[in-house]
Amino acid sequence: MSTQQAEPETQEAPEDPEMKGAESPAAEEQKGGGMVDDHAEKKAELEGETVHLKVFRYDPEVEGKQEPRFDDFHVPFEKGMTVLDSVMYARDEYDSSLTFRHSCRQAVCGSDAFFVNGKQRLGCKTQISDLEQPVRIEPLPHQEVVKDLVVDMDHFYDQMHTVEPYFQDEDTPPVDDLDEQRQSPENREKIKMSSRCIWCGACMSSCNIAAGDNEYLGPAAINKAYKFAMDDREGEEIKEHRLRILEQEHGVWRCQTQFSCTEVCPKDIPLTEHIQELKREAVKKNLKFW
Amino acid sequence: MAERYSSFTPGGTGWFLQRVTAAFLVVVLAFHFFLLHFVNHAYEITFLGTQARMENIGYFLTMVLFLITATFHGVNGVYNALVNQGLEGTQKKVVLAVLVIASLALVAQGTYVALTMRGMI
Amino acid sequence: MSQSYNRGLIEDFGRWKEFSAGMWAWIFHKFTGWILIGYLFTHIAVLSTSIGAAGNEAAIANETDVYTTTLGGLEGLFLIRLLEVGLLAVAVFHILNGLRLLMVDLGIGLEAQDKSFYASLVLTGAITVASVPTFLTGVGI
Amino acid sequence: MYEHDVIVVGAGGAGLRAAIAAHEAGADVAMVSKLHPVRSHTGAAEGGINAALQEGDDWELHAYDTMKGSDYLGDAPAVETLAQDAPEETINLEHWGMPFSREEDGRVSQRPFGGLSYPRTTYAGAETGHHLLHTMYEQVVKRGIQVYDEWYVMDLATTNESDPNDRECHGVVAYDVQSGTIEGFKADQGVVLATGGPGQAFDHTTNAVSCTGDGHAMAYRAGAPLEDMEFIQFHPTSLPSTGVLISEGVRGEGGILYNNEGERFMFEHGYANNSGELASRDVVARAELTEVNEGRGVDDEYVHLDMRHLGEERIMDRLENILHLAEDFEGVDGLVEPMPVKPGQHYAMGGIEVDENGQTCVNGLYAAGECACVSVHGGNRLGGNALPELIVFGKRAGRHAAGDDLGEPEIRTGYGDDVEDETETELPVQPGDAGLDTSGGVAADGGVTADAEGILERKVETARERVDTLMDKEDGVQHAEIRAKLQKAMTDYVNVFRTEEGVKKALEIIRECRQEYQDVYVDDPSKTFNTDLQQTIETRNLIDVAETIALGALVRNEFRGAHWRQENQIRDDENWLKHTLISWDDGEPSIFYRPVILEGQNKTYEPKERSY
Ligand SMILES: Cc1cc2nc3c(=O)[nH]c(=O)nc-3n(C[C@H](O)[C@H](O)[C@H](O)COP(=O)(O)OP(=O)(O)OC[C@H]3O[C@@H](n4cnc5c(N)ncnc54)[C@H](O)[C@@H]3O)c2cc1C
Ligand code: HEM
Ligand code: SF4
Ligand code: F3S
Ligand code: FES
Repeated sequence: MSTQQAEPETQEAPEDPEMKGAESPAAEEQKGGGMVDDHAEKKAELEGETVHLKVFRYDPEVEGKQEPRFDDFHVPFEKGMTVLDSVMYARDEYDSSLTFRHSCRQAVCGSDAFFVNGKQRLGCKTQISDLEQPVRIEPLPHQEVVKDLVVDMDHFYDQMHTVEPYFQDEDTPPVDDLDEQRQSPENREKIKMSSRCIWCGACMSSCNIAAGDNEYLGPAAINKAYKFAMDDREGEEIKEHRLRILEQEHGVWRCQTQFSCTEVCPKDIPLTEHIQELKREAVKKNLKFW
Repeated sequence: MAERYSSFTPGGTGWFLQRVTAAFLVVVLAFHFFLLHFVNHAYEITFLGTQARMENIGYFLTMVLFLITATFHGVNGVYNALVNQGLEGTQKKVVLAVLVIASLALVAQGTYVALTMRGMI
Repeated sequence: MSQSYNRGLIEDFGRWKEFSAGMWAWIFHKFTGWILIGYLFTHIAVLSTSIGAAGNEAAIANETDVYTTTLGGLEGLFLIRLLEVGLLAVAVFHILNGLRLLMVDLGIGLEAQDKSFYASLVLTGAITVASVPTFLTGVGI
Repeated sequence: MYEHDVIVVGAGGAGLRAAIAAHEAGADVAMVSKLHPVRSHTGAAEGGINAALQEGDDWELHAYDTMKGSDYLGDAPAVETLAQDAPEETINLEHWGMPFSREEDGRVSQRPFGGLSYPRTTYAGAETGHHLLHTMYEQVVKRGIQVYDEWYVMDLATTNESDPNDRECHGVVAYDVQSGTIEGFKADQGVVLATGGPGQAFDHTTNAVSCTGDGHAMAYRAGAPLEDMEFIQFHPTSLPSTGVLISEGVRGEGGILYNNEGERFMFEHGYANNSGELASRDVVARAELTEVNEGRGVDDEYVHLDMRHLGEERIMDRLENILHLAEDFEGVDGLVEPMPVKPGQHYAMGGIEVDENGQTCVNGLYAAGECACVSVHGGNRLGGNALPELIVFGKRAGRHAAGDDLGEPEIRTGYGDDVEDETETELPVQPGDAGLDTSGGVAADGGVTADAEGILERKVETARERVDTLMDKEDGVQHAEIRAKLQKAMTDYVNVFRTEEGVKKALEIIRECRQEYQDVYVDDPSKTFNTDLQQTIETRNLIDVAETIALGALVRNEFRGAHWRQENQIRDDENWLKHTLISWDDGEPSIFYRPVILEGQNKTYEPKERSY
């Protein structure tokens, strides 16, 4: 269980100059309703209150949105409300042009990683009551913004694809004899965490190195490779091939163990640990030839 | 992205040596600090004192090795840091060359100094 | 991609308030590493005065050779002493955090990576403070 | 215009499997999906994949269990194909690297599941669907199959002969969500719809926001009938604010349901005196709703599921993930307070009518997965039977579309001489088109154009016009309003409880929604990632699908499987051993029935009392 999600943030209301950006007309209407409270409320007292959202807005085509701004929304709080619920409410009730990706609402599709109060989080997995107000919601940093909270994920997908993310076994036995490959429960346990990745991109966005070096494979892709490299069902040769991909210049060595990825991963995957293990594997492999 | 496969420059060796030198440095650097700031105080340093220590071949060799590892560790660290920030192509080659020359010079100069201290030059 | 908005580098440094332990550790380590390598170059430069000193037996015996006087002179400066304390702090942090990183590399105690960073900071502070008397004895103003 | 041999619409489990199969059969395949493949809702499935793998188990047992579970509304050829092919397909997934849970000897684990006579549910932790989805996507990457992700398919390009059985599907029209460009995708051999469930027709569902029944609606308007749409499975324990599923495991371990008066209503109000909380899904769901309707619900909305008495140790040991779900999605700590739960729409047994090869009555138009109805689930789906359906029938559809010979199907599709027409039921309103727009499924050319490209181009034009109209309109109703109204009507009247009066009321509201939809407009003026536009189009599809669900629920006056009717609370085999089919006839739904096929390869499945 990710403790970082449950802990209330103790962050001051940001003084970002951009933040005083124009209120959207819709939000103003709301404010006219007499619900202006800029100060953070205690979670227990939220019931029946409104939540103050500050949402990043940008649209390359629409005048007035070309220059990024923050819009304020005040949405009525309900018990159990998540960040995703709150932006959906804002969209459906106040401004239908508010754009973000979302689908499953249960932390499996990985569509809705946002930058919430200064941290990469899944909107659907973050309780509003755990956050300081106003809740600042932005698109993932280090990815280009397509519109509002939607970022361009292509680079992330490219990196995922670079590590040859598919099972490779040359001598797969014929399928029709209905015999599965054997795998020990221990080995399955070893790759368990790594197999949970939902491609949300939070880790990549949080990693400073990935931000600086566009070619760095990044924690998610390395973790994906880990899943295969550590799976005993794939032979030694393929494992070596995988390590060769990982130990290229922009591979595992780029990781400077900043741990941000591990901290933000909504699936609690020990990313840094996996990357470090692969570094050791790669060194071990190379030492053999010395 | 396929062209990446051809440009293998495994960074493993550098990474590994950085750790090995670090492990070595912990010991020597602690020793160095302790000896020259706590046992002998820095302000009391004289050429005679230095010379006396350097006469000991073990100490001398340790110091030279210290110099070499520290230089490698430091320069390699700087190089990696720059590469991590996205240094590419010719620039990268130039930086590497400059760093190599600087460290060679540093080690040469340092060894020369150590030898004079030992009174061998 | 049709058009998109790249928020650029401001994001990285503008957001320093949001950095987490591991990122600070990384920044400090880098910073201290660079100071140390810088110092190593200076250090060798200073020590190079021994080349001038060597051979002049009389001066050496009187402790008036270039090497001894230079070092002594420098050590006599309060500023240099302060810088030395700073250097110690830098070195100690780099060592302690370096040990932390080595542990991380070996896969030991990764869950406690933030705690071990704070511990490095606290220890560095403690050691530095404790060493102040040693460093400041006999300083000429 | 893009051109491929086979176009697969949707990249969930069914779509991915179809694409791989078509690719292996040598076709040039492309997938077009409104979500990136790994975002598909297949990823949410937890329980497992039923397959008779072990010694002592047998596909015939699986087929029997499925038939019984379906309340004898499954078609035997389909059910038997599922049971026969599931083992091979499951093992195939294993060979593709799917991380199944393992036994000590290294074989894949299987566990018992409701309604199964043998522990044959193969699983990968509590995230079987996630692994299935990712494993297959990996194979798609490996094969280099072209994926157009975040392309929303708006329409099919189908010829418009008056008899749907003579029509032919030549491709799809899609728009690129990121840029707003509308393009035609020509399919030389076939189009496979794999667009998933229609859960968003209800306001409370375990389905994703993207489960809007687009495939259903497109096929329906192109002339392929929708089958057994009234059969919707409701899960009794979903979290009220999000619909996230709380697994049956909690009740299995001894979790108790309470109403707002603290009564253990399953017993105290006599819903299930023997099995209490562990009665079957539909019984529990109905009980919960009765409590709420009679004013004994908490906050007038839900009931409490309490597991505190199990003790922290046992909870942490067996139900830890439940604690996380309750905490993350409802803000409730299951160790110190009871969890709120209510019934939620979970699965649609019905769908686009197809045969065992996945083909609809429209030539070249296929459907697979939850959007299709072969029918294997009949009146009620057994847990763990949807995922094997994806891989078994996804594969068949893909292969057949790519030209592989799979033999003559036994199941017939479309209107034919074997169907019986609906006669009696009187409808409260005129269902179907309300002069909405020009986007019926078939090309409006009076049947003159035979050439595929021409049809496709005209469809692209229509789609562009449609989008322009929606975008240019300055004022009107917003889709969110209509959608909310529709969902509420469905949940109020076509939910777990269905009365003739209620369903009729729902049909009236659906009609209102249709009328309001004529006035719909898109507020967001941007072409870039316009989700407002996309949802507006989806809402239209939801209206069509919701209407078929309500129509089905109205005509089927019996209680079978998941479908309960107040007026006739018994299973009526004499009159109702038949599928409900609804087809879009020039914008007006027509209803007819096709008898269930109960004759299997070796035996005939005799309807028996469904008791466990
Ligand atoms: C919470 C939950 C748990 C479940 N657990 C189990 C279980 O344990 N065992 C079991 O057997 N079954 C289970 N099911 C049922 C099963 O998961 C689903 O029936 C199945 O995953 C549906 O798969 P699919 O491929 O048909 O559709 P989906 O996975 O929903 O995929 C639909 C695809 O179509 C695309 N699409 C939709 N509309 C369009 C359009 N207009 N244009 C382009 N693309 C479009 C989407 O992008 C998506 O890629 C569960 C379901 C839920 C909700
Ligand atoms: C004279 C002594 C030293 C110098 C000049 C020095 C210098 C440096 C420099 C410049 C870096 C690169 C920082 C970066 O990449 O951002 C570095 C990295 C490192 N140093 Fe040192 N260092 C010294 C001593 C030590 C010691 C004693 C340790 C002991 C543990 C140590 C451990 C490390 C480690 C582990 C790294 C790698 C960090 C990483 O990039 O992941 N260093 N050092
Ligand atoms: S590793 Fe974690 S943070 Fe990164 S993409 Fe996967 S789930 Fe998201
Ligand atoms: S944040 Fe980046 S530096 Fe490494 S530990 Fe994670 S990949
Ligand atoms: S909506 Fe799917 S992960 Fe949040």
